Amino acid sequence: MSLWLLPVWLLLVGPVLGMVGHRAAPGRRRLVLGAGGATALAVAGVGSVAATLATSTATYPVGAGLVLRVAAGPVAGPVAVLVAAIATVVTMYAARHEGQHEDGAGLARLVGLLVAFAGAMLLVVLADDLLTLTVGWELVGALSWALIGHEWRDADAPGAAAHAYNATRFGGLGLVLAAGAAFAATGSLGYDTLGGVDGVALHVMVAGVLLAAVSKSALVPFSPWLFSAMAGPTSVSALLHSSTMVAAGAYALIRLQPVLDTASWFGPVAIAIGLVTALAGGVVGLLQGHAKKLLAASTSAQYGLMVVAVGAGAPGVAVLHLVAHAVFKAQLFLSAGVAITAVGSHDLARMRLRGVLPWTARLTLVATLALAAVPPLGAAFTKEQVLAAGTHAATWVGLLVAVAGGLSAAYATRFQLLAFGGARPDRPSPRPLVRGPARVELVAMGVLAAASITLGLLWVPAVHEAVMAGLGATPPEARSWELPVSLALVATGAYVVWSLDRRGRLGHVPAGASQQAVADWFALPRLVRGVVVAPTLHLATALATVDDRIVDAGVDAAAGLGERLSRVASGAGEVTVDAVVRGVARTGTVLADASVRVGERGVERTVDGVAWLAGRAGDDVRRTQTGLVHQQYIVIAVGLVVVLAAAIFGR
Amino acid sequence: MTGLAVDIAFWTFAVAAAWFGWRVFRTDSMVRATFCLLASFLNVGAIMVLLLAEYLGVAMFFMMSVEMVVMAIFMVAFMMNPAGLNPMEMVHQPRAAIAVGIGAAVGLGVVAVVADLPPAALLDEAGTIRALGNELMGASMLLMEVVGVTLVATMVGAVVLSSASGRYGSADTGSVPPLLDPDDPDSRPDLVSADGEGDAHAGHGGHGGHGGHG
Amino acid sequence: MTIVTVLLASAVLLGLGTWGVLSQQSFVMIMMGFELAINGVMLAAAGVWRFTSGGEPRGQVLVIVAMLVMAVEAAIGFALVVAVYRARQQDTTEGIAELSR
Amino acid sequence: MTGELAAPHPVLGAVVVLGVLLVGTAIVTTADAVVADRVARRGLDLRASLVRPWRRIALSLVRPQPATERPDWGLWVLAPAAYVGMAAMAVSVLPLGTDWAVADVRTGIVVLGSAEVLAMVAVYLHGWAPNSPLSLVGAYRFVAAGLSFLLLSMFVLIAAALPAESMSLGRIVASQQEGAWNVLRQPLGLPLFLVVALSVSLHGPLDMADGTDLATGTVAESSGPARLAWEFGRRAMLTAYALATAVVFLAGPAGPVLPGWAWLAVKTVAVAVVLVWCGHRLGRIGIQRYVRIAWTVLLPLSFLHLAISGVAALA
Repeated sequence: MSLWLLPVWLLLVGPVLGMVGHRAAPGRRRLVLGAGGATALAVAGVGSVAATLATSTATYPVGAGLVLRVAAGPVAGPVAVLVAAIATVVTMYAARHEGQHEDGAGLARLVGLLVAFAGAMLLVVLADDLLTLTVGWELVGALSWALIGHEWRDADAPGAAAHAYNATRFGGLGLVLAAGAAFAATGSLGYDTLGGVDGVALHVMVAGVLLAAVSKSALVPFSPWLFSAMAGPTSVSALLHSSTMVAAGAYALIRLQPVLDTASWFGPVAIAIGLVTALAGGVVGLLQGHAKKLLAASTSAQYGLMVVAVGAGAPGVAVLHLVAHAVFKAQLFLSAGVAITAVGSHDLARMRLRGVLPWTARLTLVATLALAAVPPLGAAFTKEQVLAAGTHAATWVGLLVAVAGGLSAAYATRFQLLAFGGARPDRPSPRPLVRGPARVELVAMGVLAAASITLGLLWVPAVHEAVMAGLGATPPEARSWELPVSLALVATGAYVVWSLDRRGRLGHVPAGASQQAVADWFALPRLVRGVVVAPTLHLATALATVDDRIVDAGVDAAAGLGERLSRVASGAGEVTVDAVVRGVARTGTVLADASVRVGERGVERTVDGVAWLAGRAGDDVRRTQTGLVHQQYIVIAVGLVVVLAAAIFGR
Repeated sequence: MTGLAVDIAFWTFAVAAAWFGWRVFRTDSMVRATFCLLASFLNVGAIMVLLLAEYLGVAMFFMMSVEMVVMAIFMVAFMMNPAGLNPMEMVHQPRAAIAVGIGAAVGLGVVAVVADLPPAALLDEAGTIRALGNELMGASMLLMEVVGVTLVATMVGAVVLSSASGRYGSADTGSVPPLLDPDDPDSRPDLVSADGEGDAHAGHGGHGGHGGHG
Repeated sequence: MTIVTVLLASAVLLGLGTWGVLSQQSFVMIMMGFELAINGVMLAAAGVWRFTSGGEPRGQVLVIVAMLVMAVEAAIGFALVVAVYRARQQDTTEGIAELSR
Repeated sequence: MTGELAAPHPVLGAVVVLGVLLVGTAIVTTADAVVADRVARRGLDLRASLVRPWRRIALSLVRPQPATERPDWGLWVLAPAAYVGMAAMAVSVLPLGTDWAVADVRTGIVVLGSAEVLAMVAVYLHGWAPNSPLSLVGAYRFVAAGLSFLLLSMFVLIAAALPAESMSLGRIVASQQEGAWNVLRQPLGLPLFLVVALSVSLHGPLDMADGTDLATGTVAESSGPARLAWEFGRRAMLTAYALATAVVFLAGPAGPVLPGWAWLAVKTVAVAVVLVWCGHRLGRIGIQRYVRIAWTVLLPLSFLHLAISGVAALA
């Protein structure tokens, strides 16, 4: 039972911090919140370590045959530790960094939400059945909405939060679908029984999980929501992109890979999505002028690489890359936050802060080298492993992964040079410093940089073999050409950008409209707006119009048509009847004349009557649209009787 | 209790429940109408006790009494003539309503008479409450959790819908005070302009007038 | 007291409630009609549980769910009545006819 | 339908309930007069204290009832009857001796709760019926108070039912005899329940319906026998809730040497005297403060009480 305490503890402490935190004196608020939040998360981290060592599990029956389960297994345990650790560092940073304008008034809410958010993510990580996963998934989504919309007074933050929430929520439906399919097939939702799913249910389940993961991990075509998520505070981005939220998608694929792989199409589709995202994200990162959006594009690209590894059948490699990426990406966002606060702008063109923020620049260099996958950092090792796994699937996959690595080296260099490069004579000098980094912020970055360096131990064969064995995976066999090719591409990417910069031609702001569109995810948002959002709205408007005009008009027209028909018919009747009359009159019988007169009247009356009836019916049908509730109740009551009667007698 | 006593009690309660249910809509006093409904509930609760659903019956007493007291307050607040001092007829489509009502009762009655409901009496007449408790805290736990969440959502929804002010200001913005004379459109006190900005000089009386009903 | 008599009593209550809902103009009175109808439903559920379920406790749970429905109906109903009255000074169904053609 | 305790014949049971209420009312009336004189240090003439209330009752019997403008006579008559009836309903589910109760139903505490709620209805009707503003204010005030203390009462009673593992009051007494009395086992419960008892029986500082600040509220227009009937109802309700307090928290009929009913009587009278003393000794409290305190202090306290009792019952 105790394993439940890990997520529940954070989910409880978070709201408490959020509610009581603002009562601390303004001078001590940051200290109290930072210490409180970081302590709560550190406790969860220690608990995760203990749970991982004991590989503890827990269940909670909710009735109706459903059992919620959590387990700190070989993959879940380490990732849980990672989540708690990164969240601890980020919360420390957040309590010092955020809320400069409002003097920390909303800070309690932010820290509380961050802590609870980490708790929800722990639930996702530790989940051992699809229902627990779904619960955690939705909690993560809902809390991410609150976090991204934290600065709700900004005009665009609520809309951006809604965009992120709707995009991931839509994918979340896939998870519900998957859970439904699994439950229908096996009567259970536990991960251990998913292997028994087959047939249509299997395909539905795999498609559902894939949809959910793709949306959460911001892979193509869902990537743009990650740009909207940039409306949130920097520390939120740091947590969101590194070990939570975005990680949830890739993590779900990793955990469920053995099951997903039983669908033959899963591997190729995952590799395709991953590669497209990795390459496209690289290009976007090369063109973005917004500091955080550049990093967001790189996040998508890196998760694309992880999904490639999962698709290639190497989830263990994906876990390693997830860990390495979490460490350096969290640090990059923290650095970006410091830089943005320093110049008071997101614009990379206004930075070049090495002279002003020397320590931040040095620490960031570690993270950018990791992002560029330069040995001997751990991130380089994990990227090489992804490459090896990709080659295992197909040589061209490995080559494309290497190209994506080159791109990431290029945009990593670009970020480092633009944000923390030295000032250039031909560039506008940095704006006056708004605020330099506080000691806590530097410590947070330093801790993460140290972690990145420590991960370099993975290059030692004994270490990475032990780690892979611990994760229950076998490292893919590397071919001899991979490392040289990959390093050459990395070097090329970095060199191209560096030389462009030396010549002062590094395009920090995309020049043309087409470049701008590419930087904005290849105009994908516009495409989505054009292909999904606008048609939906149009359809709704059209349906309303149909209701207003056509249905109503139909009734009107029916009445009018009836009238006109009646006129024509009676005219026709007159003509024919007259002809008959004349014919009969020629015979000169008075009797016939009289009888025809009767017939004429009858026909006319019938036609008139039908027309009158049609008109009245049209009017009467319209009269039911009174908008009065009590009259509609009668319709409902009668309808209920009809339905019940059908249910009773229709069997 | 013997079978005959139970039968007598059942018919008494059933007739009383129906009679009070009928009086709800036929009495002029709104307070009486409310408490007629309560009486109907109490009689149904008594029938439930006879049906050995003892907990449900007593819970009906408890819950419905609270609800009807609240209902009475709303009746007095929203209905003209709450005490029934004047004869009043606030009905529409009376004949259709009677027809549908009788139709529903007769239809369901026919179903009750002709339906073939296989009898299966209670196995453990003494343990109904314990069985209910075990069910609620055991197999139906999920259901009860849903019930709890639903009630929380209801509370939030009711407060949001009915609260007079929100984060973005007063919910009264744009609303208009009632006519003092229902037939005279000019009798509206302190007309609030369409954009929600009340007349600064005469705006106080308008809000005070919300409590009354034309 | 048999299943048939209990169901007949509940049918009468439900019919009375339906009549009230359909004939009353005031929102609050309409809510009272709904409550009377749910009252009948609860009686029917209790009767069916008593005579045909063999003691299956979920029959009683159904009654509790009906009580929940009633509580939600009352709370949200009153809130809507207050909201409509605040916006329109209307407390009868004739007062809101936005959905008319 | 009934629990474990023996039940007398229904007719005898009704007589017993009525007897308990009448005797209790007499004791409460006397205690009220004595305590009032003691608190006021008025002469300290015990004989005068004992006689005065009865003289007032005799006078009341011959006083006429004034008519208000178009009152709701039916409800006006019904209200005191219903109020007394609820006191009787509460007494009937309480054990009155070591091994018997008039009706030891399995849902005892829910019946107690229902009695409270229906008493609230009765008080509301009593304030509504005379068609008089002060009465109506009293009625509305009591509804506001009632909605506040009902939850409190239910939580306290549920907490008492936890160690007994039953909602039957007979079982609640038995569980106190097996373990400790609830006043020790659930120390928060007794003060909370005394608040409920004072509120529902319209006594002392928590008398929201019949306060003298409203020219005695719902009884503002009552006089003569009608007033007497209502006063009887209030004291009967006080008796019933003193009895309930003795049963739920002081193990009711449990005790050495003396027979059960005698112990119950001693404990009930003690609780009743405490309640009456509170009525004379403590200051009145306004309805806004009452509701605020009930929702922000007492209700959370009762949550806490319930949680502690639950954990203690599990341990």
